[in-house]
Amino acid sequence: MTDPFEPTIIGFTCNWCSYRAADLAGTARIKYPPNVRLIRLMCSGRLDPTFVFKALASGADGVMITGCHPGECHYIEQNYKALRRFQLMRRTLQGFGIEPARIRLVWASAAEGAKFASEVTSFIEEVRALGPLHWGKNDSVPTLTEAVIQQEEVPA
Amino acid sequence: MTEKVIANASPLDSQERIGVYVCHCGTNIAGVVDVVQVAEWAAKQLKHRGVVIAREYKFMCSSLGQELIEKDIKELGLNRVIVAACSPHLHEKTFRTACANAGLNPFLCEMVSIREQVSWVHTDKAAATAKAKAVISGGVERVRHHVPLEPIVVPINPATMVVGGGIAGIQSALEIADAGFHVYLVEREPSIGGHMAQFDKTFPTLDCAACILTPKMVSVGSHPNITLLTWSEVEKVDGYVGNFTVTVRKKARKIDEELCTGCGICQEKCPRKIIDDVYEAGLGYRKAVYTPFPQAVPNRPVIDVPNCTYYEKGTCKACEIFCAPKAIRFDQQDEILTLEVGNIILATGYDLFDARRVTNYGYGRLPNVFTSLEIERLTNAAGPTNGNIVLRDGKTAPKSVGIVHCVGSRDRNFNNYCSVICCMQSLKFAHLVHERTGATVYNFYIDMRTAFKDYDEFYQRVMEEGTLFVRGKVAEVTNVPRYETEKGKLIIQVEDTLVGKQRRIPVDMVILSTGLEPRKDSKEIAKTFGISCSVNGWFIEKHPKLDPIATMTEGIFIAGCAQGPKDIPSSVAQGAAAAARVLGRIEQKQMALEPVRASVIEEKCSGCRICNGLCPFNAITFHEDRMVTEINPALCQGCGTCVAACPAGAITGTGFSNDQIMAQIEGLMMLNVDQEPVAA
Amino acid sequence: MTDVVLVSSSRAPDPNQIEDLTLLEEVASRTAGVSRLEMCIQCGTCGGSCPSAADMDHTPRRLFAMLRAGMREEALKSNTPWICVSCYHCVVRCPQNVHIADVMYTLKGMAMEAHLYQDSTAPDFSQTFVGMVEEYGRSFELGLASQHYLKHFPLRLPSMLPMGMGMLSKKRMNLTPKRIKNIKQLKAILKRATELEDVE
Amino acid sequence: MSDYLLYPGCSMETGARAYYDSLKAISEPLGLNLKEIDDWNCCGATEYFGIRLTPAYALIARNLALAFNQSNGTRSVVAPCSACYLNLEKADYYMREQPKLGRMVNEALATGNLSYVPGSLEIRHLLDVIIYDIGLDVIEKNVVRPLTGLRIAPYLGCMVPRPDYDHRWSDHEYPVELDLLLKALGAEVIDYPLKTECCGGHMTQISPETAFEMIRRLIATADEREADAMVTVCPMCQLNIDGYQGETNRFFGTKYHMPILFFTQLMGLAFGIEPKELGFGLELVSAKNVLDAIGVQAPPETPPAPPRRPRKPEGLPMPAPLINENNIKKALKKEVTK
Repeated sequence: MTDPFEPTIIGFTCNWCSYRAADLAGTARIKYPPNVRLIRLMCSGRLDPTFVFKALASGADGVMITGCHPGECHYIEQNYKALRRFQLMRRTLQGFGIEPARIRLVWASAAEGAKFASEVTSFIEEVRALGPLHWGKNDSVPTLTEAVIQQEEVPA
Repeated sequence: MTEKVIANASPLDSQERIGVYVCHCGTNIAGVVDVVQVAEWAAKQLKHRGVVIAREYKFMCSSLGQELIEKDIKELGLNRVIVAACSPHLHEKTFRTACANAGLNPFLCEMVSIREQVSWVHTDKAAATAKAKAVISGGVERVRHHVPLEPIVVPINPATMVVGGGIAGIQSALEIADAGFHVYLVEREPSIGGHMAQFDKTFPTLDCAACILTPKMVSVGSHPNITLLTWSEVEKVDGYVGNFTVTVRKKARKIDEELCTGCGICQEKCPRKIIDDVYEAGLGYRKAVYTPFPQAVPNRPVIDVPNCTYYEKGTCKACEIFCAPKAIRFDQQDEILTLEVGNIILATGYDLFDARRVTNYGYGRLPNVFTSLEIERLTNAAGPTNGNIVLRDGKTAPKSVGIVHCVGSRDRNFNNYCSVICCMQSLKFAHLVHERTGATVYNFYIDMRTAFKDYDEFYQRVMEEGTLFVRGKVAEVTNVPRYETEKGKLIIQVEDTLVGKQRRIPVDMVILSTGLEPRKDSKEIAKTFGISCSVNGWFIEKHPKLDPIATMTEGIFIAGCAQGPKDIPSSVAQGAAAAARVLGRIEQKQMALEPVRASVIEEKCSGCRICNGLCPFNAITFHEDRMVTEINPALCQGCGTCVAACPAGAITGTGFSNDQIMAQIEGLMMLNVDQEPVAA
Repeated sequence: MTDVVLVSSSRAPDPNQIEDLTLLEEVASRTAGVSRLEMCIQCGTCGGSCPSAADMDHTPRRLFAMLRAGMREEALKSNTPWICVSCYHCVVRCPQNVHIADVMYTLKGMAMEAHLYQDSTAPDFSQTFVGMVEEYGRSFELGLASQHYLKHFPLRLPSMLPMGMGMLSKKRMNLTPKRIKNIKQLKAILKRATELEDVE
Repeated sequence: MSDYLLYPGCSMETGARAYYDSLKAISEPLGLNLKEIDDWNCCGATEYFGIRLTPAYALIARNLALAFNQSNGTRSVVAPCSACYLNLEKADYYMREQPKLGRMVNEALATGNLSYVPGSLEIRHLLDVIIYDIGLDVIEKNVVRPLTGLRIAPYLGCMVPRPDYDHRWSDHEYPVELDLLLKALGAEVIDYPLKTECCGGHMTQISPETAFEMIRRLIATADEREADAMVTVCPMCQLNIDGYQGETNRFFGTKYHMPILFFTQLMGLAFGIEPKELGFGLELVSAKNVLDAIGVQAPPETPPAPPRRPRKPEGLPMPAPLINENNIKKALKKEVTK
């Protein structure tokens, strides 16, 4: 028998909110699947879209981008830039013929360890459902409407 | 030796010699992650990536653990260190210091978290161990691209600015001034004192607010180290920690403060009477030329231009005619001051919730519904009624009074937070009303919150005095009677939740214990000073528990209600704490800043200016002459947004460079580790 | 050494009532929109606001507490939902934005299912009303009022007569119900809706 | 000419004929073009929700679906009846808030070859449209017979300003829209604190005693404040206070005579339209006194304006009300310019 598909997720966290949320999830011993591997940035605003493509191209099946809640960014408003870039990346991915759902943006304050864990878990399940990403060789392009709906799901 | 190690440190010359240190953290990590296997794996599989030694140890953060690392650096000539243990937020400093002790540049040490992010959140040991390996491999790849960094050292200007002259600001200013350093205290109103100056008694001890506040105000006014700037507002803040340049607008008082003796004749003679909705909370009157209250500091009046007859009609000048020292200056203009300070303390306080928004409580519609601040003025001996608690008619004393808690607080229709002070304030009113009028007093509460020293004792005392407590959020206050007994009264309709029945309680006077709100303009203030606000508008502290005084912006501290609702003791404590932090800085004369900064490689900069608009800290300037952008390292806070935005890749972010992140991604994906299946 | 008097509880608690902790969820899931029932802080704003609270056996607040405690029978027996006049005072004042009025509708439905209401007046009225709507697509005061009063307030009928006659003579009531054109369509839609709800 | 889809609701054809007649009469001068939804059905009032949820919403949604199909251009559905207004708006809102409900309702509608996408129509109450779309200035222009000297208690009842899912009203408890309208007609509007209290609704059928007490409070307060009449925007309120006033009097042994009219009837009067065209005479508690009051054209006397600043202010000053005519009128100006 073959092992079930275990997706690998690269997660980008900001130093002030979401990384601390991840720490809190740990301190509170909240469990989530081990499929996610985190990278710490100072701010979600530091997220260069190429990081995301690099991660997917290097074999990651999904990328999770996390930052402070809008209005609570420790650099005042840089997480809004992350939000804009996120929208852009989804469209770009679609151009590549990759499901935009393979990247997710999550706002998590330093107090939201539980939220962080549950978002990770649900994202892993979502990516698991999408199946392994074979960068470039992907032909299952989602319909525009689906994409639009997903766009609308982005937390404001 | 030390020098040698440093010399080897740059990735350009020779190749990396990396030490990997895996911590057991007792069983915290070792209980889930097979640390021994991980260490062996790292030594073997990452050898070709420059790992010369990999160790595991019970407690890496212990002095023994640290010595282990220091020893290896010296003996094996390590020029990179990876510590796989807890969160860098816990021990990064510890291990960086250890490296520094061994003569290795501290920024060549990287921590990866295998506790908070592995052993504590995962149960499957094999998977957790595999992830630990991936995380370490990521760290190793990253650290290969680290370069030695020197902390940025900036001098600290000993002068300090305190914004807001309420009790918190006053406390901060006095602490610093008494320590012998100069303070600029900026206050928007004509006098310092803030809300506390409006109060009569203070809970739980009931000492008179004026009696304890006035002396402090006086010493601020007379202190040689304090420059008091009332009737003034901060317009612009440039610079960075240690070297701020603050632009302050000193609004025209229309009075020559030097000549004025504060005799008060001008106020006496001014024919124009205006409702004073600041100091007297709309209950009393002041003149068009006024000092808000007798103990005002400075004791200098201001002319309220929009309401002054002279500015309206061009005639009157009553004040000028009677002013002996000839201190009236109708043509006086605003002054713009530029002040150099090293640190700034924000103590801008709060606004009172506008009770008219709760239309079912009838404030603004039913005359005998009052707000807490109005009652403070009514109970105050210096207030509009000389301390007589009377109905809106100005004479009748109430026989029964209902005090409503949580007005505008703990309510999703208004503010969903607890305003902290209302329970105690309501108990205080209950006591004062009972004492001064002998009226029957009701308190309507959802939950009684009397958490601090001597507070619950005060609650007990008010109970003994016979105040009646009803557990239930008041549903409405109406003047429409249903029964004879209700005629001519205000009826408080509420469910007595402990009885489980609706009650209608007729009273003469209703007191709304109105909650606290952020200043209407708190978001603009935050923008001016480059700090962040919660969604509600309270200033965000650096850490909710471990650093409620500093902000994310170096050199800007917060105190008092600007950070969140709090009572007088807490405000004073926070004011003093902020002062202590500033004094610490001043004593050191200079401070080191994390060298996580963005910088522009001029050759690469195309002058496209895309980055120019992105920086909220104004660290980016464009040089028209050379058509290139420059980043001021001391202003830069290191968020990296511009780095990510530069299409030419001309901006580098030290500590978080593209190379480092890209390498870490490859590492996490185990791309450089053959023989090892990408396990998850 | 003082005497210790042991007080024994009069009646052992009924296990069925304590166990039923699914009740709150059930009510929430059967309510239109997002009920936020679990957010109630028991402040009593609803009970204080209610214009007909005097005639309720439990205030809404207490009723919600009973739902939390899983006291299914007491809760569904309560006359509170039936006395609710849907004036939405509690809804707009609730500091937790609980959809109180809609929860009351849910409780009516559950009470009817479980046949737990004590007074049949209200359920009957709703049934009759809905029956007519389902039959004609329109409501029909005269038929409704007369049927209903005949059944529940026969003694009040005479004194109500003048009003009835007044309404009739002023042509403010129809003698015959009016039926919509496409009643078939409506019936089909309602039938389907009912089936869908039953599978849920 | 602004076009709207009209959802009259059952009572407009029977109990509240006066409302419908007067509405038709004033539509023309107001330039209000109302197109009745063809083959609309009952909204289920407050009765259906308690029986079965999905059918209740399907019943309402059928009307929305029909309206959408028949709407040529306009997106606005106008309901003169409070309960109808609330139900239509509620269905639209909850189908949005809870997609599951939306799906089930649409599945049911499908059997009748209908469907409705929540949010595609905007549900408005007649008063809202008249105030915010037509505007007070247009109304003032039409007034030829100001209701001078007529003391009116403005009564909205509960379901218009609450829960107000789309925030269309100045306040949940003390909205000023009706007051402004009546003032524009020249009437003297009394301060009526019970303006959004409940009339008892269907309690007249379920627990008459409860209902009578609620009706009594309303009439008693209006009477105590010397109102010549109450004015309402809701057929149910009118029915309860008019139809059951006699029974309430009997029940409490009181002798109140408090006519209650629809705001459209008073608009018609002020516009100079003949009373019988406006359904006067259909009320059980005669409103003759109202007509008499208008018949006798007392010259409009303007009350002496109080001195701007009293020499010696008496008592303690009061804060200005938060929602006052001025800032509401400003809001209205904006609406108009928009």
